[in-house]
Amino acid sequence: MINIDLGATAISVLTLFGIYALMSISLNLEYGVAGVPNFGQALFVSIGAYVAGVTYTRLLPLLAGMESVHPCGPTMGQALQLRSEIMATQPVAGFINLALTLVIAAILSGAVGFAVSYVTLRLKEEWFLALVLLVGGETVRIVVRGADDLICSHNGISSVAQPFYFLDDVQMSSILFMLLALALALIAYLYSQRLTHSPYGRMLKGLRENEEVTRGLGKGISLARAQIMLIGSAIAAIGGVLFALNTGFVNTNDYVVTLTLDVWVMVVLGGIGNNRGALLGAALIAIMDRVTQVAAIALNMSGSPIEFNYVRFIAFGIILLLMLRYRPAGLLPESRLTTIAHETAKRLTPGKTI
Amino acid sequence: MIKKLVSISLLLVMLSLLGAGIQAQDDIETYVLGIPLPFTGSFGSFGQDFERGILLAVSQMNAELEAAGSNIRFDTASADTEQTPEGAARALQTIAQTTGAQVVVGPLTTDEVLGAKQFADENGIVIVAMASSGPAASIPGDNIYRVIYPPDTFSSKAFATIALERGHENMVVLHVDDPFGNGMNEQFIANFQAGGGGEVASFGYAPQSTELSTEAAAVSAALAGFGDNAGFFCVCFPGAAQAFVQVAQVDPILTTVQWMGNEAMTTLEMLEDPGHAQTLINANFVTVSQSAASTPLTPIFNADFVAMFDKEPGIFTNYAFDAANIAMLTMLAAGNDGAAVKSMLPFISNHYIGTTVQAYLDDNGDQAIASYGIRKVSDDGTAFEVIGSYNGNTDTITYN
Amino acid sequence: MITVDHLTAGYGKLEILQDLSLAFAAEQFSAVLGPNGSGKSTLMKAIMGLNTIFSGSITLRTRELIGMQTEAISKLGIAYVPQRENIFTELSVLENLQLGVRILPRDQRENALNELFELFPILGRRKPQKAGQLSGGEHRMLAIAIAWLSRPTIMLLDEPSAGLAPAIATDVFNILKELSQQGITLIVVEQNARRILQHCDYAFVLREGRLMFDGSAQACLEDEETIKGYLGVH
Amino acid sequence: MPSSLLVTSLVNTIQIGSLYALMALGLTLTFSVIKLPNFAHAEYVTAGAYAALIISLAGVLNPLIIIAVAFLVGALTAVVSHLIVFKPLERQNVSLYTLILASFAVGLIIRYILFTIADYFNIFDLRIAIPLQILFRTGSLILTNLFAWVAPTSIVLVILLTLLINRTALGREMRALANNTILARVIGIPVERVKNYTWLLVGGMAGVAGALWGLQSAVSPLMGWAAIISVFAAAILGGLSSFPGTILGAYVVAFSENTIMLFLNFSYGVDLAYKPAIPFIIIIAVLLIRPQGLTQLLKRAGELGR
Repeated sequence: MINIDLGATAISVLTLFGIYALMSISLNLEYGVAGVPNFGQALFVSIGAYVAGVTYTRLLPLLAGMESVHPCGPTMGQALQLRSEIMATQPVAGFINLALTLVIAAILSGAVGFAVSYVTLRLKEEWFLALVLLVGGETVRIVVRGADDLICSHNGISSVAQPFYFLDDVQMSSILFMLLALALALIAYLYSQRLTHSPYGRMLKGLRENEEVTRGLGKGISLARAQIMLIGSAIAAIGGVLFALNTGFVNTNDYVVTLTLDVWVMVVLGGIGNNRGALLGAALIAIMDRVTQVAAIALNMSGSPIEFNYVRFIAFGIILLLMLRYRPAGLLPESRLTTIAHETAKRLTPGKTI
Repeated sequence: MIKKLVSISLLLVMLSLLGAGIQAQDDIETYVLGIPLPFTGSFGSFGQDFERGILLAVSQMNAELEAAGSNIRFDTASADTEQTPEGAARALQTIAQTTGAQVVVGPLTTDEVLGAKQFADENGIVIVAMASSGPAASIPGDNIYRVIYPPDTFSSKAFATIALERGHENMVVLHVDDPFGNGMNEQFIANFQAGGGGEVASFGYAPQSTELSTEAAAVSAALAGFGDNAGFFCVCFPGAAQAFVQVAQVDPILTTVQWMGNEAMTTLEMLEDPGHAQTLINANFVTVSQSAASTPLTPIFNADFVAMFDKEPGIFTNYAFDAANIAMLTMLAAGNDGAAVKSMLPFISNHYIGTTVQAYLDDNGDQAIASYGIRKVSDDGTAFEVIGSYNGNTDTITYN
Repeated sequence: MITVDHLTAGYGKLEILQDLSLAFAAEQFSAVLGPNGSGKSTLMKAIMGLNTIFSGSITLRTRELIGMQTEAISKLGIAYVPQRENIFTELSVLENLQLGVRILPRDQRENALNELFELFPILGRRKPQKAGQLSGGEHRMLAIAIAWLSRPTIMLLDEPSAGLAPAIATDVFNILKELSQQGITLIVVEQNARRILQHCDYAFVLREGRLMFDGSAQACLEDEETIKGYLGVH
Repeated sequence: MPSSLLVTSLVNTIQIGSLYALMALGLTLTFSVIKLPNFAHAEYVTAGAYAALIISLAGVLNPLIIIAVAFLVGALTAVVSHLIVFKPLERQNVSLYTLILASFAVGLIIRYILFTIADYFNIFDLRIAIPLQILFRTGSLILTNLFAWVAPTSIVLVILLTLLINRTALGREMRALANNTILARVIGIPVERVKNYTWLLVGGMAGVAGALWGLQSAVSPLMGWAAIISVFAAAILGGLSSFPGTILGAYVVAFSENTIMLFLNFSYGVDLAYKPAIPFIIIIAVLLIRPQGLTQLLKRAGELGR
């Protein structure tokens, strides 16, 4: 019997949209603006999640004076109880925890992104970076999976509760968390809009169109790209923190290639190079996920013999292919290159019939 | 503009789906049982099979309710966890927000159970998990009940006892490198050595492995290194187990030692290849499995399952069947209300006897009765047959 | 023979040739001249269907070429020697040549190759070598040879003498003359205007994608304004 | 590390390496001729394996027929995915990343179609059960008829493919297309036809690899997907362009996953579960340090040999 709770559904879908939006805005900056093919999105998201896994289980108890906190060991229950008490009685402590988590995640992931962008310079072909990042993400995952203490290896770490969890009213706490996700996504969106439309963003976009020029220009460009990677990775990690808080559980099995692909699909669906497109893509994926799940439930209940859960993936693949074929620029195509970018590209290729 | 687009499309979709829901008759009250399981991914076939077990339980229950003139009926809503923790959370959210389900049977693995935990706890939804046995989810006071399948602390002890009884001085363990495999391995080693056993060499294999020749070579070499009186214990999922036996059946060492294996290895597919079956017979392969502990209801369940789905139930399918029955009985008593179900479920469960054993829950909401069957391959190599039982609560083995 | 009519073409979103109209006559040796970026190479690629056409038409006799696949255009008897990347560097010289004759009927291939080695004796000696290891001059000969082997009626050559030592460039021009005498319609893009104008029959001068001059080679040579203004002094 | 283990692991290296070579050559061919890093390649392997499994369950146990059917089904899957998806996209001049994404989507679709089939017939984790015979036995070394099917079949196919590429007109045209696509079009090579043949070969070889994989292991909808990174590592060791380099790369990957992994396990206690990380590390190291792969190395060895 289908009986949809519209309010709760809207809250969950919008929360998911906010989290996805952070990821897609990040990738759009990296690939859409700077042309860096980041197929390691799951890696940067996971950095945020792992940081949340660590800080949310250790920070407050340590600050409160617990001598050693080992979340995978016997003192875990004690630490978590202490944390919960602090959060419930002193809301400020919860926010400090959240703020610190976001900052640490952003810095750590940004640093990795900055370093990675320099790897490009060493690669023979640009698309190799895609492969290095794809594979690098999996390697990190395997290493974290084997690391005993960080997030309790393959067991994962639970009770990474979202920051408003301790309010008595569940609905209120989930609304607040949704607002937090949307607010952070909005900030990221406004910031990346400003960045994209700055002369600097336009230059990068212009250069993205012409690879030979980019190579010729050397250092200045690689620094600019590295900066975009830093910002993009930081935003992805913030998305990762929220992703972890939303589930309340951090486990390496969530940060697999599929997550990266989902983010790519968001950007491609929305429109590469267009921040509004990234938002639209995130919204579509968040909605599509829910709609297909609901459709599967409805079909199942109506006694349909088809295994819709397989069909769901086949349909997803077909929709993606149709988009790539018939709307290759996405639903909201990037506006034509601005004059400045065009001029830059022209000026840099004097007399050359590209 | 985007926001508008989002909210409008959301609304449209919801409204159109709402239409489908208004067909329920007024005098009949329907309770929805959620089924969040991995239908895709490498455990997809398990998920499908479990779902069938639950559907069987629901259809039987509805028939009984109708016959008794009750106005309550059960319906199911399944969603795919995609075999990830976050996917499990999303599946649970969807089920709860789409159907108002207060109780779900599933998810499958401990990862997924923990992924769904926060949403369940916050929203008062009761998770009745049938096969998760990892210690990480043994948490008192939460909304997770792991009925039927006891934590691996018991079965690992059984395996250790058998190994010691067989006179193994040393053991080699091959285990899947996930919470289940690692947990089983660690507890097995502790129990084996506490009982006077010697050294144990363990090898983990990556969960996605489809080919285990490297692992088989390592196991064989380690066994050779231990010399006589060493035994082998495989904690493997069916696909990997097939791949392993395929290589091991011609290995000069592995074909001369005695084997034990976890429950997932005792699927009928394992015996489809006569060479594999013979290998397991020669190796004196035994398993300690909850599913073998049958009650008079077990054969009835098997027959009903075949009648409904025209295929044999899988190795764990009756756990799902029992878990679904416990969930439904509790809902009949407590109503369609998460909080009431949560408080009442241990009581109902403690008074339930199904196709496996009684489901008596401990303080963590986990199955506390550990009554296993010990099984081996029948002499003709076509089936697994029960040769004894293990009582985990008294730590005693009885052979037939 | 080839008529270009109101052609606007370029790359991606970039328009390089602007509303260009001109015609190459049959069995004539035509040169296309102009400064860097004037659209000479773009014109050749447009004929071969290798870039973006925004509007206009290109016809071979009466046949419309726009919209045809490059492979099909080459089957009509048009051979094109790009300025760079005009041989298969990873294949042997012989294999390069075998690819050149593949379009001919089976029984004529052997003959064509033998004839070729008379025209380009040096390539005969380099047969087993990897084409990427050839010297600049040999490389250019091979590129022309591959195109010639398909027995084309029209050959498009993009800067065949660029970057070669003067003596070798002379060899190249001699070969062009030889090809022209065989009755092949030649369309050659050249930087070295004075030099080519001594060999060719007809000249077109492009600048910024537009036609600035067309007339006989003689007329072009005498037109000092064109020479100085558009071609630079050589 | 015990010497018997060394021998076993080397036999495994030959066996697995030959299978990797079959798959990786196809990947290299797709990349150089079609210019596509095709992540759907994994699914041609799985499709071939399921075709083989289904006919073996239907009672056909002659390995030659099984292999032929797997070839056909793999080839069909590849050609269809080319005609329906990749060819139209190439026509539109989309970016490389769009093509990569499309190849993931194609992989997803084929994978879940196979899931649907496997679920319908309930054929998960089954082996292609041709009866096993022991052919040769000495000490710890045992060679079975499966080894005799898997390794030689792969090696023969690899040799045939190499001959086809180096000695035939079609092979010459494929290499021409790989070397310089524009010139190939310009001199009138029927590019589309050559591409169709390339896809046919690539898919067929992958399908056969799947069938052989299913002979010695178990068939599941995820088997190809699980092996794809190792296969990519092999192709990347070949610089994604050299056939001898790719074959060597396949054996290097198999050697690392078997012999080196076991050595690390026995000598330094590195858990076998880290095995999937080996191809990852190879890929990252090669791309960062020696993007040309083993090609230069092979060339130098060739020059020394002269």
